[in-house]
Amino acid sequence: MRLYEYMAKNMLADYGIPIPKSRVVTSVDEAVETADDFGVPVVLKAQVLSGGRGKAGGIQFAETPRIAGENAQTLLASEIGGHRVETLLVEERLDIDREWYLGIIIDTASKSPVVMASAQGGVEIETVPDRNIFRATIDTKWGLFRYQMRALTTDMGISGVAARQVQTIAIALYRLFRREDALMAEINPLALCGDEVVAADARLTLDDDSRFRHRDWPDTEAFGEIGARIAELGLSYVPLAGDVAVLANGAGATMATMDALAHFGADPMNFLDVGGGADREKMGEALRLLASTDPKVILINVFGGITRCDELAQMVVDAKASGVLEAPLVIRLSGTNEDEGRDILEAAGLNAFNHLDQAARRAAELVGEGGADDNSSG
Amino acid sequence: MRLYEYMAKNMLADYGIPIPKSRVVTSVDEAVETADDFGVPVVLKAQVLSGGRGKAGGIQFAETPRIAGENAQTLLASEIGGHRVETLLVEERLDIDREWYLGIIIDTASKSPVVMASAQGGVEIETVPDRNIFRATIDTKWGLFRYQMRALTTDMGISGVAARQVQTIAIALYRLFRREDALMAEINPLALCGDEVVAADARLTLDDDSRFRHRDWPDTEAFGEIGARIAELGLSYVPLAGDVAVLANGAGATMATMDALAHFGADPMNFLDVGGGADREKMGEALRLLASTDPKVILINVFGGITRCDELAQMVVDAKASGVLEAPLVIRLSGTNEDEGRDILEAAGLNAFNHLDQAARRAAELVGEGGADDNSSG
Amino acid sequence: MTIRVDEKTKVLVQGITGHQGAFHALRMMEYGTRVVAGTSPGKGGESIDGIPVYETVEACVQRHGANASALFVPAPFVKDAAFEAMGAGIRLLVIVSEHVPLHDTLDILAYAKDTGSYVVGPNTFGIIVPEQCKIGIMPDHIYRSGSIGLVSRSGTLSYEIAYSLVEDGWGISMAVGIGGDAVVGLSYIDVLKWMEQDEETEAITLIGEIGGSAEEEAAEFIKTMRKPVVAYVAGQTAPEGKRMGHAGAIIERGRGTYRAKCEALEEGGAQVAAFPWEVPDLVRQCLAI
Amino acid sequence: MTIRVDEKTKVLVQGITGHQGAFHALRMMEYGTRVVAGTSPGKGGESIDGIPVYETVEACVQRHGANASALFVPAPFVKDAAFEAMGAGIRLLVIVSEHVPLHDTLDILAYAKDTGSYVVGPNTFGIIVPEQCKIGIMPDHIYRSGSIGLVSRSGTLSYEIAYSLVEDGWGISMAVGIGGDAVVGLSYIDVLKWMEQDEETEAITLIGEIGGSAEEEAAEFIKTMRKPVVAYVAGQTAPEGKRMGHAGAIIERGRGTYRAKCEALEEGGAQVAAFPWEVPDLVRQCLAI
Repeated sequence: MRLYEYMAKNMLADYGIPIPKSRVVTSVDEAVETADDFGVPVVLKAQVLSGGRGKAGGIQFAETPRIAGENAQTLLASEIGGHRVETLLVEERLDIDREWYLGIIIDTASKSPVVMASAQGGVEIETVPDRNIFRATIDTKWGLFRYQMRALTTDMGISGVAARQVQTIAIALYRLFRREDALMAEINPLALCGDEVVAADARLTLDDDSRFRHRDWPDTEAFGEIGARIAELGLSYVPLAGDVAVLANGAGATMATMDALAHFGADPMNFLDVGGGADREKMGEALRLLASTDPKVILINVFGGITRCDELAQMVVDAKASGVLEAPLVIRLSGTNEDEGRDILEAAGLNAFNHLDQAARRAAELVGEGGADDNSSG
Repeated sequence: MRLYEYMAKNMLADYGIPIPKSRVVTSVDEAVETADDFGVPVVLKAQVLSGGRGKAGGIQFAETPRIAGENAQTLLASEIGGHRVETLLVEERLDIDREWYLGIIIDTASKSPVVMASAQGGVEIETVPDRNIFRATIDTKWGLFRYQMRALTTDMGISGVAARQVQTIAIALYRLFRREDALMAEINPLALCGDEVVAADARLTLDDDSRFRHRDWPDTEAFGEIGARIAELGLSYVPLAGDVAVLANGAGATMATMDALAHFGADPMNFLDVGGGADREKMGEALRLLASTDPKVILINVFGGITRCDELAQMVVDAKASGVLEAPLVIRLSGTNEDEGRDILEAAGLNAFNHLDQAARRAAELVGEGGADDNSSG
Repeated sequence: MTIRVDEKTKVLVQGITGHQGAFHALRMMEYGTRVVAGTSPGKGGESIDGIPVYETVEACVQRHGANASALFVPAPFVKDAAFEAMGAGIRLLVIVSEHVPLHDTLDILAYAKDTGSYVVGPNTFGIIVPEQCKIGIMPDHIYRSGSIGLVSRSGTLSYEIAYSLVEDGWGISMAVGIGGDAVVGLSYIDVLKWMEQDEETEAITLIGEIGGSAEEEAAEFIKTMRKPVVAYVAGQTAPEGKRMGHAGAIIERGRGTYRAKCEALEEGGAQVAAFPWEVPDLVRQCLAI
Repeated sequence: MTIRVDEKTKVLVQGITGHQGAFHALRMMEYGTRVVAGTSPGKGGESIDGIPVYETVEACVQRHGANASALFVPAPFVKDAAFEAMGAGIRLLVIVSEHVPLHDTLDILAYAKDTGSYVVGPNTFGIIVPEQCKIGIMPDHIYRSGSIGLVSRSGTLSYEIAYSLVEDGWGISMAVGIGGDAVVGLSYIDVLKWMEQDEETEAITLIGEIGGSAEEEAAEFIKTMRKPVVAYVAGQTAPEGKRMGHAGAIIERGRGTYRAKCEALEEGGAQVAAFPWEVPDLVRQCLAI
């Protein structure tokens, strides 16, 4: 789960990391009032999760409350990365002397968190060469030590009080990283303003799998209403831009299905991974939701492992019988209880392919044909 | 630093451990009011640090607010273990079904915290044989695991919901133990009341050396005003019941000085360990405070290591010159800059022994003689 | 202890009274695996299909000599269960459970390193040596004993490919799921090393996915291997995952994409299939040379 | 690495710009110890009496080959400094600093175990091999080289006894302060083992105190020793320390008292002096036999 900037900053503040004076607003009036209260030049920042916010015009400076109001008006009417801007963060405008980068992420190779820091902060950090990004691997048994950060701040060319502040902020950020089950924690830029070091912008991604021990977390992000309902079922759903709705079991198998579709000239419009152990009811509900997105073709690719083919077949037959599946259905069924599954489908007038390539080819053909129902016509 | 029961329980509650409903009171009126508010039978518990509080009458039950007032009157006028009772904890009276013991302490041999638990809780825990006390050693790298506590609750014969509660409480207690730098954390009894497990009494000892990272801690206990002022100097002072005030450097040397005094028939009335690196000013101030306790004899035993004999000698000469040292002074001086120290003392009309046995013998003689000033007379 | 399991391996099932645990404990027994005991806090003393249930792993080790564990406990309890197993001396853990918090996995793997334990998973379908022993949840009837080693991050995709290999007349010497999570214990390399030595194995099929750098690291090792490797990487057309800020980009530095993985594997000397159904043919070609 | 230090040991002083650090770094150099470098955060680049000061231990190791460290940093920073030293490969740490939080000491010792490091202290006066090398704060002029090994929890008391031994004509092969805190790294036993093997040492003086069980544990080891041990335990008449609740009583179970320690040491075969001034005579008796 990615947090909005204002949520991320609040969490940083909870761990003692200095953040700019700020307020969250959702209307033009609030923006004007806030700028007036602060009594200093402010910056208005659109609260959206997509990257490249700055380049998309999502950050506006305002010298006066009046200009803050104008900017708020523009921002609140805009879309960034396909998301409507509904919330703004109004902050005092910082007088920044230097900008650094500070991030913590899991290095999957060493299976350890790693701190990364650079003297070249700001939005262009990804173009900074590796030799100018300093790293310290953290042993989770012991945590991040100040001496490790001392080496990093020395490498970064920071000294004195600022160096100690950066070290302290990194240690606090690592505490947050562990206690809040973060997957990624990033302060960019970490700004030196006079003699104070402040988190001018921050990104946090938290581990949804740890939600059971963080009852205070905000709700997860979800892809619209359908995504939210599928997430409630514990399944995984991603909307895309093509024509074929894909239901498969397992992330690898889902990707292979998409690859096969593309090979035969069709694109998925969304996909639903029912994973290893979903029960029939859940899968049926998910299939109904998928059908409600109005696809040209529905492609079901299930290799029965834990998921049994007969259960899957019965689920499809029930859904079909309920009349919600209007788009043509292409089914591929193999593995556990394959024969039983095939019998159930046939009894209901449906049939299934044995191999993925056959099914993907047929789905692509159906898109080209404009979507006559393969099963009911066959 | 030992915490009073009410402080300990508040800290337990901060870590999510259930404690009885309670309120701290310092007057009879408050006790009556609290009993009235609670509307149930209560228990009044004298807040003192000495052990054996129950046997000394420091715990009183009251069925009604009127009886609570009477008991408060008695308790607030009493002394327990030499300490005047100034604070009471008024608690709802628990209906206890079973009493267990749960404690965490550092095992100095394995250099690890160890959880100890017994199904035989209550005040008589020290008489419980070792085989009925179950232990789990904690690896501080990983913390206390529920599976370890599961083994302990199984050994204790606890099952079901109560077992899970005891496990959860132990894990919370260990978290407190680490985060609050405890030296000892003890819940005794850990009480089963219906289907709830509650910390009916608790003891906590925190590590004074970690005070720098716990700004929220209450003030340390100190032995009266003199003890408090010496503690401010960072030196260590203990009042006793004999006649000789002892100033020495280092815990081992201080104990050896006391042993020697006892050997020659005298007892210390207090001792002051100036440790390894105290400076002249601090030691002078400490010596003046020690003199103000009105001892029969003052025995100074310093082996110069980091502490230099000349500095010590000058300190004594200065203190003597200021007129505050009324009691006869016996000095033993050896080690670093011994000759220089001896010269300084002689120039001021004082002298010093070379060996501990000589000095201790002389101090004991002076107590017998009623305290003629050895130095000014010699 | 090695990752090689056989009919002598004494398997313990942690979380044996749960829906999944009970179901798969029985499946494993039916397949011939020696499932000697199970644990389920609060249910010690019961039994599941004749398998005794205990409160602690300690008891399973002491009374039944369990030396491997399959973990089916719910995600919030996996860390505790894994530490319990390792603390009791178990040195092969197969963590089937999904949705284990990543930070818990980090701790489990750090303790595994300290204790010299092998951890397979989390989020793995397990290990199977066909016709001898399975520890996991794979549909065992699709496997036949043979000479092809199989290692995969993905469950279903590996069943799919095992099935197509068997359909094509091949057999499987051993199939190992390293787990679908971003961080897992046993790596491709650990498995490849073992298969390179294994006398039953003649060729290896490696099944990867986009994301992370595990396939790139495996590719480096494949360079040193004598036995042929056929690889398939899923996700050629998958949408880019949610990026982990700049930090993600910095740490990946271009690795993790379909193209990067395929190029690395080819450079390492593997035959790379574009689609799962191409794998059997490529295996045939490799072994024909 | 061993605890034996000599004129070749390359010593680093952590906290070298502090009052104590600077003072004792110079004393050590004057005694002949090879003090090669020091650290002091924020003061890298300075020098103290010609000793170069660095920001990090890493630099001291890489540029000067430091292989032992004396820690003089204030108590709140000892944990960080000790981890830094061990992380940089230093395997002998002498922690002179007092008032180190006990939980920090636990962590330091756990990391020392993981890395195979020797930690002397905290709250130690250090190690001295008279006329060769000292790492610590002892008043070195009182020692003379000779055949008596000396190990103590207490600083001043050990100086006192070393002084009385030297005054009586004996010399010291090595004196080691294990530290005055409740939990310390190097134990009496570690030192006794070493002295039992050391060719220079003919007899050993062990100086203890009431509290804890270190002397009782040492007594068990003394049973196995060939060389004579003379012990003195301070605190015969000391007031009982503040008791650590029932937990303290349960874990001590009667150990820790003056009587328990003396009895254990006598049973172990040590000669026990009732007062410090009796030690030289007892040493003479032991070596005369």
